[in-house]
Amino acid sequence: MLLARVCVKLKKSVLDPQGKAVKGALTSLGFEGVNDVRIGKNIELILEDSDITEASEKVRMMCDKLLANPVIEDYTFEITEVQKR
Amino acid sequence: MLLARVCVKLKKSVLDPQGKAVKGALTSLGFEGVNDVRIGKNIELILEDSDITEASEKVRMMCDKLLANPVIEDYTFEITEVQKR
Amino acid sequence: MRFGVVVFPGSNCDIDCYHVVKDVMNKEVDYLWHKDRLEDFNKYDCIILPGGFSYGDYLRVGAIARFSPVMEGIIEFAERGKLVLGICNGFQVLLEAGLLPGAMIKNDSLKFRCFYTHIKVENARTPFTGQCFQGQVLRIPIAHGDGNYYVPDDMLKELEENNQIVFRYCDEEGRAVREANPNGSIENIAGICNKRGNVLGMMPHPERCSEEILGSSHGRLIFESIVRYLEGGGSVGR
Amino acid sequence: MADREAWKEMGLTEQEYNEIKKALGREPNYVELGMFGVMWSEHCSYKNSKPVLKRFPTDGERVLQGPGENAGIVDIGDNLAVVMKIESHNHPSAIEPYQGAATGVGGIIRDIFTMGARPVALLNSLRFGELDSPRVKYLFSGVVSGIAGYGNCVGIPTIGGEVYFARSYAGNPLVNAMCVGIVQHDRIVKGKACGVGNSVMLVGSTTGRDGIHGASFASEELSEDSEEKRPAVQVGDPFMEKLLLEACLELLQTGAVVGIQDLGAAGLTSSSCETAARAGTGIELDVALVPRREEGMTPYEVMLSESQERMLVIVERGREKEVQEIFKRWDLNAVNIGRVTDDGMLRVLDNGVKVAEVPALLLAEGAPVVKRPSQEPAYLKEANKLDPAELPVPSDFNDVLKELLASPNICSREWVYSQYDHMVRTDTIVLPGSDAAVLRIKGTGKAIALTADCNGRYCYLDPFEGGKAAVAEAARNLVCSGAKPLAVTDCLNFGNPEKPGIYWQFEKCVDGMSEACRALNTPVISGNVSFYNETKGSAIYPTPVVGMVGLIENIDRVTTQGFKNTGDLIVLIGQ
Ligand SMILES: Nc1ncnc2c1ncn2[C@@H]1O[C@H](COP(=O)(O)OP(=O)(O)O)[C@@H](O)[C@H]1O
Repeated sequence: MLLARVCVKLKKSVLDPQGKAVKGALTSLGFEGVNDVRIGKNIELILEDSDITEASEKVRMMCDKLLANPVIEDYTFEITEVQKR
Repeated sequence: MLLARVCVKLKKSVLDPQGKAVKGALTSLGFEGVNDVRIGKNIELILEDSDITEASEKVRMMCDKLLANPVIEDYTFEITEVQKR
Repeated sequence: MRFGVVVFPGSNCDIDCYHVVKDVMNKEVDYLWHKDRLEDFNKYDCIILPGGFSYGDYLRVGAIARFSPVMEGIIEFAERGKLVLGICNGFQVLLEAGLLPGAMIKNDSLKFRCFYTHIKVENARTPFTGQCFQGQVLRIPIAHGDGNYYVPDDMLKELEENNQIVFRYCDEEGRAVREANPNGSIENIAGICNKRGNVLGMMPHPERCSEEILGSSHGRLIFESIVRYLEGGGSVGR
Repeated sequence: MADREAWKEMGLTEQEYNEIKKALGREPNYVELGMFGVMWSEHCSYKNSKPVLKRFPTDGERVLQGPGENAGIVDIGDNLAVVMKIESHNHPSAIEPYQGAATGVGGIIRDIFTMGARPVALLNSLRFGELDSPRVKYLFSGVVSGIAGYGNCVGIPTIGGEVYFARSYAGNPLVNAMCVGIVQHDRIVKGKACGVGNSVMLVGSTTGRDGIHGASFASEELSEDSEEKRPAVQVGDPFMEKLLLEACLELLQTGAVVGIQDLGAAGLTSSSCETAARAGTGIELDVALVPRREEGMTPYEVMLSESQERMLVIVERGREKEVQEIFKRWDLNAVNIGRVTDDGMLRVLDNGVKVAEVPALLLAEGAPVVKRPSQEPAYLKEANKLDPAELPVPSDFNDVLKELLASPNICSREWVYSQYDHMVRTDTIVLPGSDAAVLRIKGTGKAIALTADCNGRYCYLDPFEGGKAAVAEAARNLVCSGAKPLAVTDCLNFGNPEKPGIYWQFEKCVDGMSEACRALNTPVISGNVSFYNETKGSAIYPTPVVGMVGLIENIDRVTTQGFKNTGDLIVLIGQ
């Protein structure tokens, strides 16, 4: 079994209203020195594959097709082996 | 400057409707062997701090207070140094 | 008798609640600004946290609003046994603030849903439901994207044992069947109260159906219950 | 100094470029060219459509504001008026359906509260390809959730609209959003920069690089490389809009505001030159004072940015502090970026250094009007050959009926409108699902009915009759709800106007609509034109969407669809 962790983030130039609101909230809660907050998605997939190279190809396709929206988002991912669970 | 990456995930016992939908969509797109999908948040904070230990304490407090809801969510985070940007 | 309606940034049912209290129930009502600290508690008998999208519902529904200055006072107000009613987003804020147990996640349809539902009164002995009869079916609309109520099993048991489940989604006949559940809520839960019974959270909008011209006036029963309860000197009938 | 042929890059024609040079008496610089590029695009200047739009009847005893302002206004008595406008966001929605539709809603809401009105209702008119392609499904569900995501959050009920599916829209969906507001007569505000010396303030969101050249983008056909050329996608922040809406309405109560206008297409450029041009004044502003979201932005980028949720407010000199205080209460920015001048120029400074100086009127209204050739298209004869009398009679009418009812163009729209909050504000007394939605007006015994309609297929087969039919259908929907139709706002969606056949469709539709509007005494008080709705050279059906408001004087006289009692008489009226 493999675990793929996909991180989907808004592109840098794209406004992140959520991040802005959270930054404001942290500041008004008294946390100082918070310069920037960006909020993205974290997608964990459990795959039945065993070959990491093959799985990488597959995950990349999943991201391109469905998991990320290329117009406004970028993604990165990493794949690790896990025990069957 | 420090970059804190916080991963907020739904607890295992909580049903994840979004993850279920994504799993279904991946399968109908023809991706095989997707056993489970869970969707969480990925929160990136740029902090003006320089001391990682201190910053860890701060980020933990942010998570406990605001970033995660302990009834339904778990969190993990890691902190790295970054260039001023 | 005086009501307060909280205005968070992003509240949008504040005017609707205000309208019902003032123009339908003919009671005194003030808006309570989120930045103000609530000091003059004694002035109010019931505080309503209205629906809407406080702080855009960013991060998690109700999560940021819960830290508004006004909330400190409201928590204390609730602890003193005064009435607090959270509707929709107001319910979500009460959950985040810990005044009610559990949490809200996305509707199982993953969509915002707005339509009339039926709910069954499971506990007619709260200050908010005294004018309803046990098992009464109310026709009342919902409008939310995150109304899928969740509590861990042990807390659910506690809710049941303490009679804290006040409303469940049901069909026209009052059966809490799966098809009648609009959002995936655990056990079809549509509204709960705290142990003491003075804090109620509900996802459906009673203020949207308190006048015949709007298609249903069942929501008025909630406001009438509050008024009667307060007129009766504020004793919980249980 | 401009690069050689930079004007081309900005979407200007050689003739336009020469006009600019002549009017300025010199070469325009890069910033100036950029400003002309957006302001003289079809989207902002209506250069292809202006002469034809003049054919609409725009006057009437109830009209308080016709076309030309941010929205039109019609009187409904009791010192109250309805403010309304419809606008397209087709191209952005084709690229990013959720954000495209959401920012379309945001823009139209700002057009309404800019006039001093409280927005009370949203409608929309949508067209997609047929639902058998995954791309179309993606666009459809993305657009609907974008509209929902924005309107629901701002707390304005989305009470009506229409959705149709036809091949011609497959690559170029239509997303038209309409907003309706209520205002007291004495509270109407206009987008005018009056009073030399008054302050020009920018309020609301910060400015980023989003949507630069969005207006010129909307004035081109979608092609394979649209994806490449496309401006950074604008992301809507409905929460910010809600705060901006409340703060602006509160501000307008103070009387400190002389004029106000939202920053839509072409951002700071259009809002500043239009407010100045309307008042016959000039504006001097300094881009260095504009609060930014991104570092290193050039004056060009600041002037052209289409970041959402921003407004330009012209404030009486000396009262800037009041503005700042109100905006601070709502946790919003309000900064003084310039002042009204008497020289008719739009002067842009960067930290005090002049970077652009052009006549505001020239920029706002000087685009040379283009008279396009118009010719009846060849397809019409072929398409109208069909003689319905020759169609075979179906053997089983029950089957046909079932098939019709199951068609995506006829079946229930509940999937769509149940995602919209259509009850917030507790005024919706006839919910979606009927002919027109009806809103009560609290504090009066009145109600208004609203609808948006168009049948693109009719317009394709006969643009004149189709245009007439769109107006007539809207009016019938209102009348069936018990309302007297009052006024129209329209969104004219067509293909490439440089093609004579398309231009002919456009003219005929407008003529047909005009005739119907005259007959029904429903003047056109506002509207929007969207050309270049084509993919790979093939145009959409001509789709002139009609938004109409009607008045119900006595709220007890509202009628709804559906039979009421057994034994009631059923009567068929009409021909
Ligand atoms: N895009 C939409 N947004 C909101 N409501 C819609 C939309 N499309 C259709 N509706 C609503 O669904 C109902 C049926 O629409 P439609 O089939 O166009 O009706 P009609 O043929 O009577 O004009 C109407 O109440 C209409 O307002």
